[in-house]
Amino acid sequence: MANTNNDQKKGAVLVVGAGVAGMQASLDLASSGYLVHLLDKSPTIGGIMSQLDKTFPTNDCAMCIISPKLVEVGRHLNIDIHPNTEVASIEGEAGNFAVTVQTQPRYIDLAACTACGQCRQVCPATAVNEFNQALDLREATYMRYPQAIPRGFTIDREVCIGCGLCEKVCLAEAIHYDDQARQKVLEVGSVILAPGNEVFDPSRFDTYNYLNFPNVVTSLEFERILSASGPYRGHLMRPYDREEPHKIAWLQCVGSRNINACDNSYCSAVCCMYAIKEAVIAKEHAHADLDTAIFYMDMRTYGKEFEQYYNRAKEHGVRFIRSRVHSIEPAGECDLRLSYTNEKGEQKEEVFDMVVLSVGFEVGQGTIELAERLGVELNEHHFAVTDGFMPVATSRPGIYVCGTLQAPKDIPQSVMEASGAAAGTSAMLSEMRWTETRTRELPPERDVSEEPPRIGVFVCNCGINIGGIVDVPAVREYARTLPNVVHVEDNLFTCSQDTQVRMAEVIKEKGINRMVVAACTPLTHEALFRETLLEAGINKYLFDMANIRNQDSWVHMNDKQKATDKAKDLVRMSVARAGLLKELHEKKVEIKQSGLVIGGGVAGMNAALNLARQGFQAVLVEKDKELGGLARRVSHTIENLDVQTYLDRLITQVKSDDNVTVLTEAEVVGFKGYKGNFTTTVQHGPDKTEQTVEHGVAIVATGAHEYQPKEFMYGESDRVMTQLELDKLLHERTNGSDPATWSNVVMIQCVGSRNEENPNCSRICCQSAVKHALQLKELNPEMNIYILYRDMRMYGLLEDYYTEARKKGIIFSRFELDNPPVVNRNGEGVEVTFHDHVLQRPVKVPVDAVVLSAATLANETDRLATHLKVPRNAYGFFIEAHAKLRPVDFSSEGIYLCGTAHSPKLISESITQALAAASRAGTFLAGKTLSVGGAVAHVDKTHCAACLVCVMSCPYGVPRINEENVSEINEALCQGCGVCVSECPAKTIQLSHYEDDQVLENVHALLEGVM
Amino acid sequence: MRLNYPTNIKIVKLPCSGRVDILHLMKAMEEGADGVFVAGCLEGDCHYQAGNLRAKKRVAYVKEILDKIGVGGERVAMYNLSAGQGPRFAEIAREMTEKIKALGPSPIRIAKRKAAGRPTTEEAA
Amino acid sequence: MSTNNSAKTPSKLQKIMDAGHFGVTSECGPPRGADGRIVEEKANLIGDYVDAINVTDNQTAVVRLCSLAACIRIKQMGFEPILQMVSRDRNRIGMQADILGAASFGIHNMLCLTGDHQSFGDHPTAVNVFDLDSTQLIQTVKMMRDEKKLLSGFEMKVAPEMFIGCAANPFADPFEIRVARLAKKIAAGAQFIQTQCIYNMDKFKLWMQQVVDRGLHEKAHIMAGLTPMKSLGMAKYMKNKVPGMDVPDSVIERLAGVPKDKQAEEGIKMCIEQIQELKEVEGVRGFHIMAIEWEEKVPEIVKGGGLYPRPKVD
Amino acid sequence: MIIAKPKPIEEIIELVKDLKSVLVAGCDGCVTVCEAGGMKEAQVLASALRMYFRQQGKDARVDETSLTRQCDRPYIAQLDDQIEKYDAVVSLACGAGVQFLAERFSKKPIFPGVNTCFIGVTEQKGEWTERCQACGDCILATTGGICPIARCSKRMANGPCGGSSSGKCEISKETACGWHLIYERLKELGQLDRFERPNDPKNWATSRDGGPRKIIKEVSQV
Repeated sequence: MANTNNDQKKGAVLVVGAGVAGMQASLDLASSGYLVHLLDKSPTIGGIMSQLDKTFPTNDCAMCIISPKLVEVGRHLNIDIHPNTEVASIEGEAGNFAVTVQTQPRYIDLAACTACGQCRQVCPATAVNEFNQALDLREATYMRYPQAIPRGFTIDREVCIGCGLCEKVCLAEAIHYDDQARQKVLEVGSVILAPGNEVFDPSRFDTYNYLNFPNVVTSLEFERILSASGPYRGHLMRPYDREEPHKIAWLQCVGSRNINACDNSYCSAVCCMYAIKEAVIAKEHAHADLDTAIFYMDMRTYGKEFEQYYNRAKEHGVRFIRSRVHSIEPAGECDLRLSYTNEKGEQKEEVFDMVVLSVGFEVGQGTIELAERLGVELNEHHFAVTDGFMPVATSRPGIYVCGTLQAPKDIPQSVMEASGAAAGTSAMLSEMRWTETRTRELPPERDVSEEPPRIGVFVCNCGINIGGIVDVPAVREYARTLPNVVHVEDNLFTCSQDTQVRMAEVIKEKGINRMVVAACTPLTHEALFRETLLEAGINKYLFDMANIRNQDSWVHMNDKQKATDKAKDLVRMSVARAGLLKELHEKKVEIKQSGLVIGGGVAGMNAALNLARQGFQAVLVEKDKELGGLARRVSHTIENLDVQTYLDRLITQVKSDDNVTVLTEAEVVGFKGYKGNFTTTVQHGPDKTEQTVEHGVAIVATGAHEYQPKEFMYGESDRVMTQLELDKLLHERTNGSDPATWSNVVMIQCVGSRNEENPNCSRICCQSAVKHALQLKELNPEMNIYILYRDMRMYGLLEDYYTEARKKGIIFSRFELDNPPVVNRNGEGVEVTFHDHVLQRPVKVPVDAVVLSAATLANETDRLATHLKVPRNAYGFFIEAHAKLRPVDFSSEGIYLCGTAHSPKLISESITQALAAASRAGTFLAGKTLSVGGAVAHVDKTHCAACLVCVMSCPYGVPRINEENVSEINEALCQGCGVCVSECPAKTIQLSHYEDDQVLENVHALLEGVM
Repeated sequence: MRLNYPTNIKIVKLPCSGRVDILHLMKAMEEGADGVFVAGCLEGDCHYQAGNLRAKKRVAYVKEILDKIGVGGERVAMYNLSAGQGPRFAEIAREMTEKIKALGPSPIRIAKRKAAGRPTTEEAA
Repeated sequence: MSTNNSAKTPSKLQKIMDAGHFGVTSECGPPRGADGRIVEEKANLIGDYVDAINVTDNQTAVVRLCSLAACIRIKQMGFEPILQMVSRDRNRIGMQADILGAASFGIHNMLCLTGDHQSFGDHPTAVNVFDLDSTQLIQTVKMMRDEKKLLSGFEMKVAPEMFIGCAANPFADPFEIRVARLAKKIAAGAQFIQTQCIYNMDKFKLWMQQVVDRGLHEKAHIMAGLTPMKSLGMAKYMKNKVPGMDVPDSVIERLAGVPKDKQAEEGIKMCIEQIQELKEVEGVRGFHIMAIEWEEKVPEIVKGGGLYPRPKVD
Repeated sequence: MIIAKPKPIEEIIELVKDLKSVLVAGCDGCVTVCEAGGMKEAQVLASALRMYFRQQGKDARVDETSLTRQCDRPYIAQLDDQIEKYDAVVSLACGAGVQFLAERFSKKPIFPGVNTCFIGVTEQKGEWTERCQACGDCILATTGGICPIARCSKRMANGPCGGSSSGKCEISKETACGWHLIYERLKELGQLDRFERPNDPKNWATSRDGGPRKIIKEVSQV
């Protein structure tokens, strides 16, 4: 990227693939000043996550958490969604690419389509519904799922019979049977690849009889079965007879960790967790007792708080059987017999009603071809080749990668990578920020606060969606009779572009100062109509919507009279409320263009450096004298990358960057302000010099440390050491303690992890052990190395190293928590006794070294957490805003986290997360100003009793009792939930836009109609 | 997901069930509603952390008052559902309507109509 | 106030213990009605086997025939009563008046208590007085006796002569302050101490050791409290339901090990064994046998414990 | 602060059921803070009463207001103009406020709408506990800052009694033993010597036992 001429750089970015990763990358970039082209080859965005029922480990409903993102992407002024589109070719270089894209015909004009659904209702042709994994059918004219973005239908010409019915009923005239494929060239500075993976097709395994037995389903099919919007409406049923199953088995590693029947030697990284989730959720859905059994090899619950999820599932009665099942046989009419060998070597047989194949990920053929077209190198598993120290950069400069094309991974990891890729892009193109983005020019707002309400009511027919059921003219005439109403009209489609323009004119012409639209849901259309108001110079809060479609015509279609009556009620309610609405003025607050990064390890340094490269000032605060953190003690990664060389380079870059200020021996001793405007007091240097830092964002990267074992004679014998101590020996190779001279080594896993005191899995210790075992074997191939483990958690591509280790003769022996190995003194040396689960007897080994894979524990951050008011879990790791979709944000805006302060992770993962935090922070800073206020709480201090009830009830800790001894709610911090308002015993707090009289007027207007 | 439910359900929109005030529920009943239910997010899923749990307590509180003044606490209810559960909403709407219909019109509404000299025999609306 | 706890009174109990004998007391709970003969019947069952008879004062906050009247009856039978007085039901005026009344009938022993909270009793809605607490009641009695003054400072011509006792619970929490609190009561003027019933001998001995270490056993007579177990059911009840009671599992197990019809007998046997063991514990100066609604067994226990016949003093 | 809790609504209904107009008067002082009698509670109660009357077929008037403090005359004087409109007032102030209203509006029945409970503190939102019995002669200096009168069920001056168990009072496992707390605190302060010193009988004359109390601050008077 160094040789790119800035004049040629583009301020636009292409994101290929609109799953959760692609959406996140797009949102970050579009909000931080770049025009984003978001491509997806399907007609909608959302990717595989939109098909999931619930997500682990929070059991959130996937659609509930993804749909706000869908809407945000769909509405973003600087994201152009290109559905049905693929990359054809690329030219140019980093900073300036010309990408030719090919859009397949959709046959429905998205600009005209209002998603009213009439076309679907008349469509006579059906096809397999791929969204529901072929468990049911859909029409040829379809929308992939109800919440889909872009909101518009598609015609599947493969099955369309061309009958013309849809064209006839479409009042918006959106249907174009003659639609053609189109090509266009997009000029972008960078490309982010997020095409995702496909799930493994198990029909390749004939012994699983997936194609022959209907009750053998894939895990993704099972997600759809569980989903409330799925083929069975969320009722737990098996496909064969639509009966509720009583006994379900999950078979793990289908299409993963297997080089015999397929080529996927890697671990797919997510299947253990989703199988547990599916088993637990299925139990919750079942009306009778449901027996669930998961057949697995290693239970890989290595993510943050995953182990507790696993433990809870066991308490829930989910059975975990350590065995790989090789075939599924029929039993009776439609049941399924599994034969397997248990751990004791006994042959067992069990019959299940249903079997779920936990299918893994693989890179699709289309993606492999895409990579080829783009000149991006893939590895032997077809995942993108990346640098361990820049895990989001592909082999081609200017092209970044995130999500499962990089390696198999779960949603939070994908989201982090997406932000990381955005950070890479943003650092590269920072001088082009805001050069290609669009802004909306608005006329000045008219002050209407002194005017009596003049309400305009617009009633929508929504084609025939509303008009076909509700007597719209009657509603229109009724609205005319309501108080303060000065203008009423009805429209075929109130949301159509031409109507919008005309509405703005009418508002100006008639002096309308409050608008009511009786149409569909504010969820999708409020923003649009508010914009219309703004175009007419009216404050956007002077608006209310009566939902006479979703809440009326759609749900009362069998009783037109009652639906019409209800529409009148809803309009009356809206008009009443509108009369009381007040103008609200959001204030612009400057955002300080700098960030404070706390912690100078790999994560903190990467975050600071990326912020700096994005053009912001960064102050890096490190508690030690030296930068580097825990990585100073790691010589090489498992891929044999030299960590120390990297670290030296990184430190040099950080120290020499003009935008970075490094404070060492530093501690945060004071923190105040709010997002965009923080003031932190730092004491640093040997003299504890106090310095005040003003900054717009903060990133917490306080890191972790290795647990000092109390067990296994640690500290009693110098033969017993931790993995990091072994690393040092391996690195230094000094006489007398050269590991090359050893002949027997035992490594013990899960020391200080996965036990009562610390139920978390430390994620990285399995790979540390395998890494060091391989290094020892390298030094001395004759060395006997035993790794005593509970589950080998070599997730994702790490699995290959596990395979290599076994090939090289490293012995892996499993132990149970209640029967751990024993380390004893043996003369000068030590010996280890452990139970061999293959031999089923105790084995005693005299050893030269016992290496303990000690837990990774959070660093002490009590004071910092108190200063920043950010939450931590019981084990001292910081808690992100949302485990799934906001993995680097804190719930208080403007503060982010990364690295091992979040949870244990590899260096590469820390770097990714650091970039992600920098991206989120940069996105916030790039806005330069912040709109605050609007629908937030405000205190009438004359009646405030300073009772602290608001202070105690606010979930965000916003209210405070100020110097005047009354409650004060900072509008920049208030989230507008209204909890304090409803708790205030003096009734002296109101939530703007939802003030008591506004709510009660709504209620009053409804009920006066029935009195 | 266009499922049918009775027309007598009308929705008052608030940013969070945590904004539902005891007074809102009381006033709705006082104004003559036959029943009120609060539809909050699933427990543990509150966007604002615990607004729905507060709403649940407030509903319970209002139920107690309504029982004591003879209006009947069963006329108010709390339900938890996610935004993705359209069918569940319809089910709740039907369930609540049936429950209220079985109870008949609210005594407040009957009394108000009587005082205004209007017929009081119609079924719960 | 004076710290002299050796003040001599006409109390027979005091004389017996001052003479170096083990003192023996037992108690009798008055009826929840006006039938005074019940008091007499109970006193007759135990009178010859003990040095003095405690009469409870609305025990567990349940209204009963008043302690003062019952004491007078016992006194008139020729036995020596111990007037128990709780500060829950009367203020300092009422209590001083009752003390004077008792003294006028030749009652010379008092056990000063705070009393159970009324919420346990049959009148939970009653007001409680607690004008004084047990320690202050001890102070008051001592002042009346030694300084011949009422709390108001009024000087009496004839003062009550009371051997002043109080209760101590070695098993209540926190254990570490139990001896300190005893010291405080002794500092206030307590001359004899009746302990909570003892089942956990180890803990009692630990407590007693601390008492001896501080020399408290030389300032006041410590009387070990004993209640024989009637049955396994009673033992379990005492263990689980009665506050401040410490019944070790060994006691439960021993009772559980004998047939139901032999449990009462076993209980008496255990009590006697305890007396024998406690006689050897330094500082123990007497026994307070609380055979709850089982007064007829007191003679057997006293005899079995080698405490009969009772010594005669002037 | 004074801690109160709302009276059961049925009790209030019993008081006002025969009236035609009622004013519910909250107080912005202590009872607002303890969520028993502020504007919010006044509105809730008034709404409940209106519903009660309505379904009884009565057209009664129930209004609500809240005064800055019902224990000061200028604030209650704000009702002078309105009082005639009502048959009675339900005051949600503490007992002092109720009485002060009653004194001022001697011809109007003034009913209490809350039970005044104690002088206490906010433990957490929605939880209050007693700390002071207003005995008029503070002894906290000698008891480690923890009041045995307010916090020992038997107001013992020389506790704890034999019923204390695991730091809890004999009357309830929910109640901390005040004397256990005193002991722990004295230990922390290194003042355990105080613990063994018997406290003399208390002078209760400064407390309620001395009759209704009155304080005069000479310097504040003319």
